Amino acid sequence: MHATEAALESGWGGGAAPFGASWQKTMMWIFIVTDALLFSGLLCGYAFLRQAGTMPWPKQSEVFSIAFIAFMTFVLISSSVVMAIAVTAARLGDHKKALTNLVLTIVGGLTFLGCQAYEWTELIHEGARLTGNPWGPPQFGQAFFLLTGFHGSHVLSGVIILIITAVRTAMRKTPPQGIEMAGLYWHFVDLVWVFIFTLFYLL
Amino acid sequence: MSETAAGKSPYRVYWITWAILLVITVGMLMAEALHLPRWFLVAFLLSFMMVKAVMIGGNFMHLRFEKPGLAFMVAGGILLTSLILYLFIAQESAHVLERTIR
Amino acid sequence: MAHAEASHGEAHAAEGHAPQRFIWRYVFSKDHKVIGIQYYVTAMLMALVAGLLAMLIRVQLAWPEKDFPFLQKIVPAGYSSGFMNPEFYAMLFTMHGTIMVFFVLSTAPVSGFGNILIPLQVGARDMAFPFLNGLSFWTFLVGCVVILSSFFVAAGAAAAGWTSYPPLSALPSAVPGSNMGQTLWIVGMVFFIASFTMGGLNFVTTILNLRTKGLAMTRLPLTMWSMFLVAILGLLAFPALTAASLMLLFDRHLGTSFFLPAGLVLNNQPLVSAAGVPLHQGGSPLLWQHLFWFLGHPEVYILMLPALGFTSDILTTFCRKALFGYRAMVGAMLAIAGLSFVVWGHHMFLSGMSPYLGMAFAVGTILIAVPSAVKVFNWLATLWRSRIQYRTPMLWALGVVSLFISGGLSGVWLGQSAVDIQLHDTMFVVAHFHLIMAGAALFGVFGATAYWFPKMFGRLMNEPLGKAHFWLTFITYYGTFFPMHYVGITGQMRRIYDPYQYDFLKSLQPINQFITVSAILLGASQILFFVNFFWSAFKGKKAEENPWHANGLEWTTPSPPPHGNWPGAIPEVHRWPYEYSPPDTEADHVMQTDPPRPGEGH
Amino acid sequence: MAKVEGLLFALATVVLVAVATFYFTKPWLPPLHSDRGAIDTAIFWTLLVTGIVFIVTNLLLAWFSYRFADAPGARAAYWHDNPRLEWTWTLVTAAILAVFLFKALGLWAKVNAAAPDDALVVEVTGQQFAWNVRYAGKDGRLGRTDHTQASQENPIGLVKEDPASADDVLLLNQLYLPQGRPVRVQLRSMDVLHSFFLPHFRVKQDAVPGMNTHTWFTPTQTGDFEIACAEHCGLGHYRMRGQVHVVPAADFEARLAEAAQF
Ligand code: HEA
Ligand code: HEA
Ligand code: CUA
Ligand SMILES: [Cu+2]
Repeated sequence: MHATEAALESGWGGGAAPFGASWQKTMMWIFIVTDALLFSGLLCGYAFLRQAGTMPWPKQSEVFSIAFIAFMTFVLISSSVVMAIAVTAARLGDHKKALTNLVLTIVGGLTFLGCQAYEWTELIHEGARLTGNPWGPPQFGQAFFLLTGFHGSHVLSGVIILIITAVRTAMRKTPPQGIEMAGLYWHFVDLVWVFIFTLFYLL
Repeated sequence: MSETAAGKSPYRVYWITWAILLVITVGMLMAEALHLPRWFLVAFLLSFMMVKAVMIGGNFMHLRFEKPGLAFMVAGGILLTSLILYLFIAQESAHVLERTIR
Repeated sequence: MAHAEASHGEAHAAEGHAPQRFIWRYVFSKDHKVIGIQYYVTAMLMALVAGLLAMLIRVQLAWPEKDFPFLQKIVPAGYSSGFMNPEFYAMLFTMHGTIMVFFVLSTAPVSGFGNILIPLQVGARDMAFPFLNGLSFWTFLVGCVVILSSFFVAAGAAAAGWTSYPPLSALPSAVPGSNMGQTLWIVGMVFFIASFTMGGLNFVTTILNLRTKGLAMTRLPLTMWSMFLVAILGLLAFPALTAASLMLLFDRHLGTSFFLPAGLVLNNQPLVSAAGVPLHQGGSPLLWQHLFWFLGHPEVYILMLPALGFTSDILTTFCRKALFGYRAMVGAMLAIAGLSFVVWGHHMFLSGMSPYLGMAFAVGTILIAVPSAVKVFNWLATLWRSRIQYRTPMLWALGVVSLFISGGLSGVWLGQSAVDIQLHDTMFVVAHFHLIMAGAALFGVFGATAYWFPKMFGRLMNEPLGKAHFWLTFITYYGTFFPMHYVGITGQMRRIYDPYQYDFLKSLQPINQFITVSAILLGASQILFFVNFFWSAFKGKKAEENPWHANGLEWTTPSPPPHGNWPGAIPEVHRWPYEYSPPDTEADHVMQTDPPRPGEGH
Repeated sequence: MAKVEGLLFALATVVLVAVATFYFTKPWLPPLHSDRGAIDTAIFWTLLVTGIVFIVTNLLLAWFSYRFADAPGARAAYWHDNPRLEWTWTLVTAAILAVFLFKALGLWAKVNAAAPDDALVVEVTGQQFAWNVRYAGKDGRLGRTDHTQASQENPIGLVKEDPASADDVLLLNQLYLPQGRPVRVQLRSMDVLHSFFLPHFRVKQDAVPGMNTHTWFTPTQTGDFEIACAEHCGLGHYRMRGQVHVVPAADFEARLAEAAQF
């Protein structure tokens, strides 16, 4: 069986990490896959209902302040950059830089959540409800609250994870891989936003 | 890692990515404002959405620097499953719309 | 990272498995074997509940016109003046199906045996992340409690079928069980999914990263392949149901319209607000069906694949013969797992889905029979010119082959969309899935239990009792579910509280009574299993390290394996696990860990 | 001992095959009364082929389990690969299934083809737990419905003001059909999912709230048959029963008018 021999050579032969990643990191990646599919399921439901609807879908730019959403996007992307810097700094042993950038990431996350809270309040003020809204089919409001709410809850849990990581980093208890894993999750949350931003706010 | 080996700051790649992401985002917003034909807008936005995803996944999440197998596993798992969901379910909405009682 | 990896196994042995107090060792354990047994026993108790529900279903289908005052004494809520209430019947099949599918037959083989076997068969000290593993069990237990508690809430348990199709499941007033019971169903399912996801993460990572040296993927026992695939199926498919469950919860409690269209009228009352505005608008019941079955069909293979894996391992051991076509077997499993994502629409041929889409799904459905056929033929070829030792596990494995054929062939009927017009939602479907899912998968679990009992409890199960249990179950199983084909072709619908309301079904009562008698015998036969299980666990004959003379890694360590699984170093692997009766050796089996023989191929 | 147990398993399997096959030769399908005979033919061929596969595989299982039971001094063969054999049985199975698939898709296309233009149109609206049957009447047009007008007396919310609704014929749980004329059944549901099932006509189609679904067929013989609901729709699902009356085409109008009197 030369397939076996090839496998034994390649890292798939046992006693090694076939993806070149520790089990912790492999597990994190697989978790990201399933969690991404959860959003995929929600987005699929949104796409279905939007396309099957008989009422015209509202023009997003008339409902949302797209500039404000763009700002939120900016905040999230920037927080991802500082997160990536923190991860690399931790790996290079630059402890102080890692910690500073972690804190910056948390600030970014909190800013994003603040913006989202503001956005929600505004829209609810203008009459958006889960059951209906002034602009179009009820599915518009439903999808909005479900998608952004679910994403927001991910941001929130990300911030909590980051705070824990930061505190432990300050106490020098987090190994570089710990920061890397928190980082993976954070970037994932950012990645999801890219999709929601395009598919819900722009399309 | 490779970046340091080249003698540049190891953080450079993140800032470059950041800049590209921002440019793309601004580009997407402008396309939105330009009243382009719908099909073009959709294609444009979706393509650049994917570009952004690749930038984040590759550079921030380091998939570019991992073994290709990992990237295939992650991207394949998410994209294939989502594609099935989309092609078989979301596209079925056309049929449902046609049959909807108005 | 890399060095953490290498020391991982040893670190586990030292830190995770030092002797601990009883409660940490057996209750909040992080040891995969203990967690596996916890899962298994919980699933057994759930099976008892769901099995009893099945008995009530059967009694009702046989004698709907008779009153049963003693049943009323046992379940006062379900009966009035000795007759079953129709809504109670709906709760029975809903809860029977839900518990059996998710809390019994996804749990016992996957979470139960998966946990027990993965580290033992891949040569690891424990699962990758023992804490997550423990957490997964406790999450599962909460799910069990939630789903069972729904029997005791006002208006009773969920009653919309295990598929929970809205609007029935979304409108609290559509059926009594659609009240609190349905909410608990959703919550219970979310706990289950969370638990299964945690388990799945552990399964995949452990099999990928913690295999011992020399254990290439191409040398994994088929049980491990099945666990690997099952975990992947779960991780990819369950999120769709989670998403759908969230939407259903929103529809039920927050007034959204994900699955609820405009124009609903319930009990001649239009569902409109006081101001005359429709309460719901723009949703689609079909969306739920798609999202549910997107999970639902991979889910049925989650039940099936482990049994296919067990069967291959057991057959070879007791045939003393190498597995025929290992690569084809793995390929078939991969094909089944892959195709299972593009067939779900066969549950929806008549749902109002586009007929073109129906065609696409019919193609996938018929295709999936090809790899299934490969499995059957390879098993038969394994039996050919073997040397069969009739121990209890072997009997169960033969039972799996038999039931997989019987149940699978009726799938080929249903997969032809036009034939499905007559058979959809009749007892024919019930016959199909009880033979293949309830039957083959359950037999696989029974076989695995008898086979790996030494690794669970260090003892052997009682053979005469085990064989008696097999024969009674095998005969009554066919007696119960084979005649359902006939009943179904005649047209008896499923989920019918009283079939004999219909003239064209009146003649079926004697057959239904036969089925019921057989089902009760079937249920009663399970007492043998419970007795055998608990008696053997405590009093059974002590087992040696390798009582069946099998080849796998799990047989190279004492029964039961100590904490940390191998007293010494983890052995290295040199070949596949099916090296039985090779011509160049005296013994009729060569352990996976035996050093390579001169000139050996694998 | 192993021989005895092997024999036992073999016998049990043979008995299973014999009994199962015997009962499958009986005519279980309810007698056919529509033009959908092709479904019966498909069922027949499926039964035949899967039946042969069932018999052959089971008999092999029985034979092997007896023939190769352990005996003193026996040793199993070392034989675990034969690509030619494996490809053969895979491709043969695939070929058989491909034929099935081809046939099945053709039949499916036929059943789902558009109804002929001269088809009689009947609207059937499912409701917990009854079938509301409606004919267009002389003007050939079904009146508008509006669910907000639904009530005890007007379960489907027929809009009385619509001129087209004046001559609509409404029946409850009774469906009259002319013999030999294609009928297009338009399905709707007021509340939850139902499934319109005519066992004697090989007809089944879900009724989905918010959606129009339909199916068409031609009744071929006169007589009275049952309508069943095949989709779980609540506690009265089991008694959501109706009747189809297939009457000679010439009598159809009269019988319908007579039934509408009630
Ligand atoms: C373990 C679970 C399991 C498995 C493995 C299968 C396997 C298959 N199932 Fe089944 N199915 C269910 C569980 C399962 N099913 C359940 C639970 C339901 C009902 C859900 C509900 O509504 O409540 C259902 C319902 C169901 C339907 C919908 C029926 C309806 O509601 O109208 C269909 C339709 O296509 C179908 C098809 C198939 C097919 C083609 C296979 C194939 O994979 C089978 C393949 C196997 C073989 C074919 C046998 C071996 C092969 C040979 C011996 C070779 C030669 C064969 C030929 C040449 C024909 N199944
Ligand atoms: C995998 C699961 C499974 C299993 C094992 C069973 C087992 C049985 N089922 Fe069930 N059944 C379903 C899954 C299952 N069922 C589903 C999904 C439905 C559809 C529900 C719906 O329509 O919504 C259904 C519906 C259903 C109906 C149709 C109801 C209707 O539509 O009106 C009937 C009727 O006869 C029935 C009968 C039985 C009987 C007599 C058994 C007997 O086999 C029961 C005897 C008891 C056992 C065999 C249990 C034995 C096991 C142990 C005691 C211990 C085992 C230990 C471990 C597993 C660790 N079942
Ligand atoms: Cu209507 Cu069942
Ligand atoms: Cu299926």
